[in-house]
Amino acid sequence: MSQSTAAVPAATKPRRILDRAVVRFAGDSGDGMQLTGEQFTTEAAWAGNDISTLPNFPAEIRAPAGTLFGVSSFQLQFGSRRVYTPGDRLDCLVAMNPAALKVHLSDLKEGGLLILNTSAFEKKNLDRAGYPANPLDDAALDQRYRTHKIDITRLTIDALTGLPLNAKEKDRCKNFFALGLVSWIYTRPIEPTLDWIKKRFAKNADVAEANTRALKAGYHFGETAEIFAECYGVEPAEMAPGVYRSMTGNRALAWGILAAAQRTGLPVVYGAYPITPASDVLHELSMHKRFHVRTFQAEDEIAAVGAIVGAAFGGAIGLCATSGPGLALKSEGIALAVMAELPIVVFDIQRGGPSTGLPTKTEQADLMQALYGRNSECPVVVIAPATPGDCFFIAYEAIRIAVKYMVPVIVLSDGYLANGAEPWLIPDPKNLPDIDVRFRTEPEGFHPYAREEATLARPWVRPGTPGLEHRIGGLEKQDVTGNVSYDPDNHDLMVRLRAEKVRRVAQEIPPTTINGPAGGDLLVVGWGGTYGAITAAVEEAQTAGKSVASIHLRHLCPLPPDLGQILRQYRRVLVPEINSGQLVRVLRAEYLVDAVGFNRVRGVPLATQDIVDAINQLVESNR
Amino acid sequence: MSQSTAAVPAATKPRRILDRAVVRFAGDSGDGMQLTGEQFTTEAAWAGNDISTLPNFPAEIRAPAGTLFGVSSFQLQFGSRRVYTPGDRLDCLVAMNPAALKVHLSDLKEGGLLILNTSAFEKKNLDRAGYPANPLDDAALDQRYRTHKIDITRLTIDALTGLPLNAKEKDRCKNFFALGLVSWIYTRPIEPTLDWIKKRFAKNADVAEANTRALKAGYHFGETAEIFAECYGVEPAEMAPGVYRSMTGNRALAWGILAAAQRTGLPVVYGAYPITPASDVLHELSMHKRFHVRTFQAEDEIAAVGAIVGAAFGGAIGLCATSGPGLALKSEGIALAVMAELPIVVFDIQRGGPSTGLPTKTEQADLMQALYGRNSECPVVVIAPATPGDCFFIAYEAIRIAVKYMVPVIVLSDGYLANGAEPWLIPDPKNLPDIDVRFRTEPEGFHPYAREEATLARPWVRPGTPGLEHRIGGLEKQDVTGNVSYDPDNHDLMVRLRAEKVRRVAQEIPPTTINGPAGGDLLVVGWGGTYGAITAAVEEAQTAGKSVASIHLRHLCPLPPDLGQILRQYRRVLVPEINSGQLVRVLRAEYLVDAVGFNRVRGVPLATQDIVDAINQLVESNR
Amino acid sequence: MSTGTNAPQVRYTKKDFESDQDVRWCPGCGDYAILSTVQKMMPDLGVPRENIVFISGIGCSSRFPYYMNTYGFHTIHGRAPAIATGLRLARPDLKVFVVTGDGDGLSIGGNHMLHVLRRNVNVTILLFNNRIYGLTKGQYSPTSELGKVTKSTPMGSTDRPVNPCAFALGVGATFVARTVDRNIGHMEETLKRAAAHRGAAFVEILQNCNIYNDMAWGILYDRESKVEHELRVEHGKPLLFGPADARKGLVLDGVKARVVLASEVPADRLWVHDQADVASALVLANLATPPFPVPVGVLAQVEAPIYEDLIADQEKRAVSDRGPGDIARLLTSGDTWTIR
Amino acid sequence: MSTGTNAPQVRYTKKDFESDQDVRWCPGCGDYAILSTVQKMMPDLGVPRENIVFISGIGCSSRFPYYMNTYGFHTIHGRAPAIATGLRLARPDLKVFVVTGDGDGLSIGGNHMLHVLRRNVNVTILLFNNRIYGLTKGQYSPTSELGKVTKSTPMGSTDRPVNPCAFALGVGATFVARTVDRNIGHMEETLKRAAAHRGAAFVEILQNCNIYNDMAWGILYDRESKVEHELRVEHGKPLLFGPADARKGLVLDGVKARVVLASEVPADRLWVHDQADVASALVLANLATPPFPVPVGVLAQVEAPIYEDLIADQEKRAVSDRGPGDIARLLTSGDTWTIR
Ligand SMILES: Cc1ncc(C[n+]2csc(CCOP(=O)(O)OP(=O)(O)O)c2C)c(N)n1
Ligand SMILES: Cc1ncc(C[n+]2csc(CCOP(=O)(O)OP(=O)(O)O)c2C)c(N)n1
Ligand code: SF4
Ligand code: SF4
Ligand SMILES: [Mg+2]
Ligand SMILES: [Mg+2]
Repeated sequence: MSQSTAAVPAATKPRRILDRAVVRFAGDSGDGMQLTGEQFTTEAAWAGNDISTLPNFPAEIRAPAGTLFGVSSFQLQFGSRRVYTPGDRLDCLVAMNPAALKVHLSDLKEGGLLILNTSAFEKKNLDRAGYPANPLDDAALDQRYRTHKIDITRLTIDALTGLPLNAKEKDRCKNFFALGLVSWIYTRPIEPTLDWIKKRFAKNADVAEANTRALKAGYHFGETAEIFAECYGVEPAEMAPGVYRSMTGNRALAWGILAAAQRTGLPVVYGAYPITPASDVLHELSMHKRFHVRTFQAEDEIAAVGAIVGAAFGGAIGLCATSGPGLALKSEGIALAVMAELPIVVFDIQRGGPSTGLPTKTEQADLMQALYGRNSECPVVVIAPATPGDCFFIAYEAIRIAVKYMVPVIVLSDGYLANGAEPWLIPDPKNLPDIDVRFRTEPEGFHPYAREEATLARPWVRPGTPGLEHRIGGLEKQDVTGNVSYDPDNHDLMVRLRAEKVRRVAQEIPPTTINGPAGGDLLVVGWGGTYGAITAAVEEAQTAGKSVASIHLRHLCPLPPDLGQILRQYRRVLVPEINSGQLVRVLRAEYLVDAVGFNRVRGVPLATQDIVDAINQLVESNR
Repeated sequence: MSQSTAAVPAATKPRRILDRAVVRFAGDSGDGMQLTGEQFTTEAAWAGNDISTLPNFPAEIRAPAGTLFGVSSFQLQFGSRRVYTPGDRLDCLVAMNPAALKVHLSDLKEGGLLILNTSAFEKKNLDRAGYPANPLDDAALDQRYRTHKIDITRLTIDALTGLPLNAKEKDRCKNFFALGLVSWIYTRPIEPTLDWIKKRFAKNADVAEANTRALKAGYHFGETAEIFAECYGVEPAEMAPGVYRSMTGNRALAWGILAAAQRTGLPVVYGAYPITPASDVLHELSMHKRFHVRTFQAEDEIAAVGAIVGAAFGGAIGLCATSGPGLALKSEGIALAVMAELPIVVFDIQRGGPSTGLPTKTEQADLMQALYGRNSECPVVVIAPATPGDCFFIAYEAIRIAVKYMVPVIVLSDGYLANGAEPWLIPDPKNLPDIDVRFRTEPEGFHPYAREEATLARPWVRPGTPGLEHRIGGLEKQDVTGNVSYDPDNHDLMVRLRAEKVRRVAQEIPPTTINGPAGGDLLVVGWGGTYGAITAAVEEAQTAGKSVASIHLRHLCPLPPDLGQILRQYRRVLVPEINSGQLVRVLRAEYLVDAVGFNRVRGVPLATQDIVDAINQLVESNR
Repeated sequence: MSTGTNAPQVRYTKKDFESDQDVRWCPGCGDYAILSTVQKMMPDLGVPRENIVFISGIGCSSRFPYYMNTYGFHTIHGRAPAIATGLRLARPDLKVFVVTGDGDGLSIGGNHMLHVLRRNVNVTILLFNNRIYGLTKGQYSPTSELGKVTKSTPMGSTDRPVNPCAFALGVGATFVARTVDRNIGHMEETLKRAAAHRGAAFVEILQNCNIYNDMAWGILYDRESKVEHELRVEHGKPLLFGPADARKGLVLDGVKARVVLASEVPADRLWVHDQADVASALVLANLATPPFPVPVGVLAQVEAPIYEDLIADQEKRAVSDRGPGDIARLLTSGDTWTIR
Repeated sequence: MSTGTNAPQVRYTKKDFESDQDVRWCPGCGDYAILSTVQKMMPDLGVPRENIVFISGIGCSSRFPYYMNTYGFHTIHGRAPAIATGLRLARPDLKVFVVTGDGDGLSIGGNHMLHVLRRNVNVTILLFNNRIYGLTKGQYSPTSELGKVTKSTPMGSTDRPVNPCAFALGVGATFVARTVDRNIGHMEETLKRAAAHRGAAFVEILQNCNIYNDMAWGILYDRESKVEHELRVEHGKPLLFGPADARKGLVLDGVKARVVLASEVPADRLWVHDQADVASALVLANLATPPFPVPVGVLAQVEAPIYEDLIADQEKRAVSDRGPGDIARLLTSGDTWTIR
């Protein structure tokens, strides 16, 4: 289904136009909050808004109903201007039970819209959430927020009278009621959801009917119930024309791989060992065997990376995705690819750590591990996507660099990018850059470690090529011949060559885009998934008249050639990261600039407002 | 056997007194060069010299005789002043066959003493060594060096006439002839070797007699043969009074562990997976079960580190040693100990890399891996010994810090320290600092993650303690209770606490000793096994009137509290390392000083002269 | 029980082994029954609670230690056997359990499992086999059947599964048993015997993951089907199964097993289970279902030296032969010289 | 041979498979004989040299690929089976050998070995078992006997050894054989059969490390002793060994084997080797020496689907059902909207 942005439905109550809104749906794991959020995202997308989303689910599979740790939520920001983040504080919170209220209330703005499903606020749920008294009776709630206590469960069941479903099945439709209601409040079109229901439940007409009725009932409840005095509109954003789709980071990664597979015509061997939040890349790829992607669910991460090194030796594209603990286990395998100078790509979807840490939460703390987490001098290329949709391009880019330079590439995505979604302008695959795969077949003058001048790449040889039989391995190699060598000067040379090869990848980096003035009080430098929050914060500071600019690094090793020059044009440099200060150390060491970090390691994206505050503080302190 | 330094034997030929001498014995793997070198070391030690040694053996177990890659060598420097390194260039080279000559000749000083075993220079050996013509016939050899062509093999066999040994057995004694000869040349006492032979071959009188005769024959050959006009003396060095022994780094590590075991009275679980050059620590420890050291040869490095984490959980001292590739595999286990805040010590005996690299060669390139080679923010303490004997104290110190702070400690030794030896003033174990082990037994007010104020250490509890039953793990912990927690602010707090705990270890670091003026043109900063080369080079530069000082860092994380202050007292900072510049990056990032590296990654110790050159260059360039 | 230092002072009840943590498995998960059974059997171990340690890896199953009011350590994926080995070396006085899953114990942790079993470390290993990766939301595991459709195998798995009991026997385990989450009595009995074994005891517990692999062991759940497919093996007893009115048995032709109607062969022709015979346990473990039933119970139990006992013996011998270690003496042993 | 794309153009000789690298094993090492035998059998594979790849881990044994004039990859310790699996997935047209040691393949690499065998990846695995870590200079290995004194076990090893063939059979290997470095003819025959097997073929080669574990297999070297202790197993033939004048045989009592004088039992009472019967191979592999002889030859060979074949089938089916992948179509599939 493809179609143009829908007209927003006509509303009969007064409609106030907003720039943007931040909405969070929260409830029990079993309440379908992820689905609700995704559908509301689709509706907003159809309405032409720019969007950013933040799903948030518990580490437990199905935690017991009503518990705090079982709360699942989905947040999105949609707007008529560029939306960079899912938003810091909520304009609207839908809490389907007491636990959801307890966990999320503190994020709601004062005066924000609070929608509560009253029938869930009964003894057992209150106990489980640890409420000694029923918060519905708490006057403070009504004073601080625009609180709407609605018996969503009963209203849903009423709307479904006559349908041949049992009570439990009917109860399960209540998220659609909530969705309908919020759709009305923000005047987003429910057509795409109606459509989706039709398709999804094509084989179960009763359920389709029930969800449809619940959705409409919620919508009409908003329209007719006395309690809502007004509704809101958010105008379409000015977005580049073209065909859009909603894209999550993990799917974008997978599709980027498929694009490269098709462009090169090479088979892809994808070695995987399931790990949150990387597993979805495996799930996605395993559905696309038509692209000659061979997914190998290995016995562990070591085997997964081993297999792709073997595949690369065989002349295929070898890739794997993992998260922090898995990357630790892959160190030795990656190091083998460094020594054997074989092209592999390892995606690290960073999560909270150390150790098992917070498996379902986001973090940016594997940069140092990616740069240095191997024995001895073992350089690899490190790049990172900026947004969910950028994961498509970065995956493609990683493969392009790996095979061009015969070098391992580590891509640092994160839990936020992986699961977050944004409206994504679908690219024309024809416009993607070429991927330069040339297998050597000429025996004359062949040396396994002779190098191409521009890239220092050694030749890639497919076994099966007559006359090019050769042996490589993890022991130090003699320059040119690739034979085992313990010669001191050769070792020193090879250490330098491996480093220089990675440095040459700087040729591939386009000039850095500066968001703001080319010099001034402060430069904010970011990488990875904080792109949105930083950009939003810097734009806000700029609007407030501050002399601030930002740059975003997609290439972390090697760094952009123009970076040192740019850093020196600003009085101060601020590096916000979801870690204890990793890129900032790299920049200080490399350029001797007195960059300072802004670091919050909370398992969640940085708040735009916090960065704004840090910017202001630094700009002020410098006066 | 313990005795005072022996008097040097009387010599009848003229004896020239030298400050120091650098001698290398080189031959086939089967020629017993390691033994010869070790015995000569003992002789020099008895003569009261200060000494530094450098064994160098091939990666192959028993490479075919006569090949270049089968050459084994042992170098030592001995002197009447402080000897910091095994020496750069050789005063004397003993080459037992053509391959040894080919590999090592370039290190001999012009005018140096070259001793060749002529009977080994026959067709087969010349071919294997790749000599188209016999170098014995090469006039250049005689011109550039004081070359002595001696048929050591024949002279040995002649000396053994009448002994009931076959030709092969007799041939095997030729290294003792060479040793006797060199002992004469440098007038080192052969008594300790005679003693050693007696003990070693106590059960084989014929072999004892043969080796004794060979040794004496060599000695007398020097005395009587016309070819040597003079011999040399090296006076005893001024060394602190006390009882000395020769100590290698790996043995010192093992004994440091034993000292800590005895002091604490705790059992030691030593998890090992053999790997060059760490395996000798396992071999040594496995002989000392009387100290309640339980060596566990695990199935791999992951199991080895896992076992010691389990042991630490059980209230024992958990330790393991490995080399670079093994450290990579241990990342995840170390991270678990970081999260569980359990005291473990991991020794990394660094070797040439990346990947399998140069297993028998030395390197200092795992510093970054030790600091950052784990997922997420995962701080550990990192320390490094300066000399072979220092390994004893550093091992003890590592255990002391680990149990005091409940923190993993990584110790970075290297192949040079591990196998190198120095005369070591035997410490009185009673003077070693106390190790503060306090197991919590009081249930009242017990919380697994409550902390001690000064150290931030959490309580160590031995399972088996009634009333303290508790559960820990690798998921993020709630402050104080240690329960699983996904709370954002708690995570941020815990990340900071883990980092702060490591920072507090700075309390343990004594003021940094500055070797030279407290300020000036240049400060040279070193760590690990380059201590000797740097100190020698700086003393040389100082003697030449340069305004240069050096400091040596035994603590790499945290860094000494006074370091930043010291660095700022010099115009330039030079950091020589056997890597591509790791500590130098840390210093630049931390202190924003424009430190520069001097880096040679050749698998061998840095040459003192090269560092001197680098110092001079930097001092000049700065004028 | 070798590992109980003293008989406990108090008689425990099941409640004494329940921790204060909320249990976080999915409602309906087979893990609940296992937890409850383990808590229930604990008092019978005769080991003071503080001397008991549960070590686990990562997975739904590996959350187990949090719920036991003993010492516990929820470690990293697949490494629990190694960690438990180290703990036993440090503390041979403790009773150590390892809890793992088919992924934790046989995929990433297969090697540690192999070695803990062959070394015969004195730990009781409970492997919850739900034939799926539960915690990571439903990928196939090394015990999943060929062709299984899961999140990671939309066209069906292409891996031949490993048989946990055959694996354990093949690497030299000294105690190998199988039981079922829904058979509380049998489970309790089996676990008690495992806990009492001296050496590494391996118990495969067939467990239901009702979310991602519901009824994987359905043939052993449904009453009728269970009678048809469950083969209770008991030492010294013939191998019989099936309904009372059509009782079936196993006979051996050489090394080949065959199903017969019990009534149709002489009683002494029936295969009598001998738990001390590893070879026959291997034949038993390797029987394919169908046509063969699923053997549950103790497949093999043999005696062998315990790894950490041998190490302790050496330590004792070293001390008794040469006295306790003395660092001062060691430092001055061998070649030394004196500078005055 | 499935993996030979075409019959080779030229007839190869042994020389064609010798690389230009100096062989760096110790003089007298058993690895020399294995190398020479493998080089000798290569021409008979009927596979073009450029289509052959040797993958190894780390160890003396793992130096093997350097000496073969084929494609080769000397990888990292223990991981060769995983690397070979990836290579086969990328390139099912290649003939892939894995060379490993008792440490490389059963200590650090035990898990990958387990999984490559159970998956039945089409690789020929040669495990050189010298019961010692050679390259690291003489520590005991997982196949070293209990009580063995080595550098790391001055008072004797405390680990019960693993039996490589029993392990392989226990995890479901489809081809398991054993041969001896000093029995060139038998080795060549066995390796040829292994190389011809469709699926994972596991060959344990008993190998002498004359430096660190000399004569570990001495009972199979010395002429007289060999007659006494070597049991050649051959499909369809009775299991006989011992000198011609006192020929002994194995008989089975149920699952228990027993040694008898061949002359004293009727011929049909002797245990006849059936390589298709994994259970009986397990019994055979588990026989303890002494009193039993050491079985050499192909213990088991069964047919099973090959992992990468199944994957290739799915790929073909996916393409034939829904056409080749088209990224442009995929990108615009599902929900999209247009901004003008
Ligand atoms: C190093 C590492 N890799 C991967 C994971 C992700 N992971 C967690 S549990 C698990 C599999 C669990 O399966 P199983 O052992 O069968 O346990 P179950 O959840 O089914 O009880 C995986 C792959 C991890 N935590 N750590
Ligand atoms: C990760 C890692 N750990 C340890 C080593 C050291 N190592 C090299 S070979 C080897 C054991 C080899 O034993 P085996 O496989 O039996 O080979 P052999 O030398 O006996 O042929 C070990 C422990 C290594 N190279 N890499
Ligand atoms: S996912 Fe499966 S195994 Fe995990 S808790 Fe839920 S039901 Fe149990
Ligand atoms: S150490 Fe042993 S296995 Fe290694 S090459 Fe020498 S003899 Fe062979
Ligand atoms: Mg499972
Ligand atoms: Mg071996």
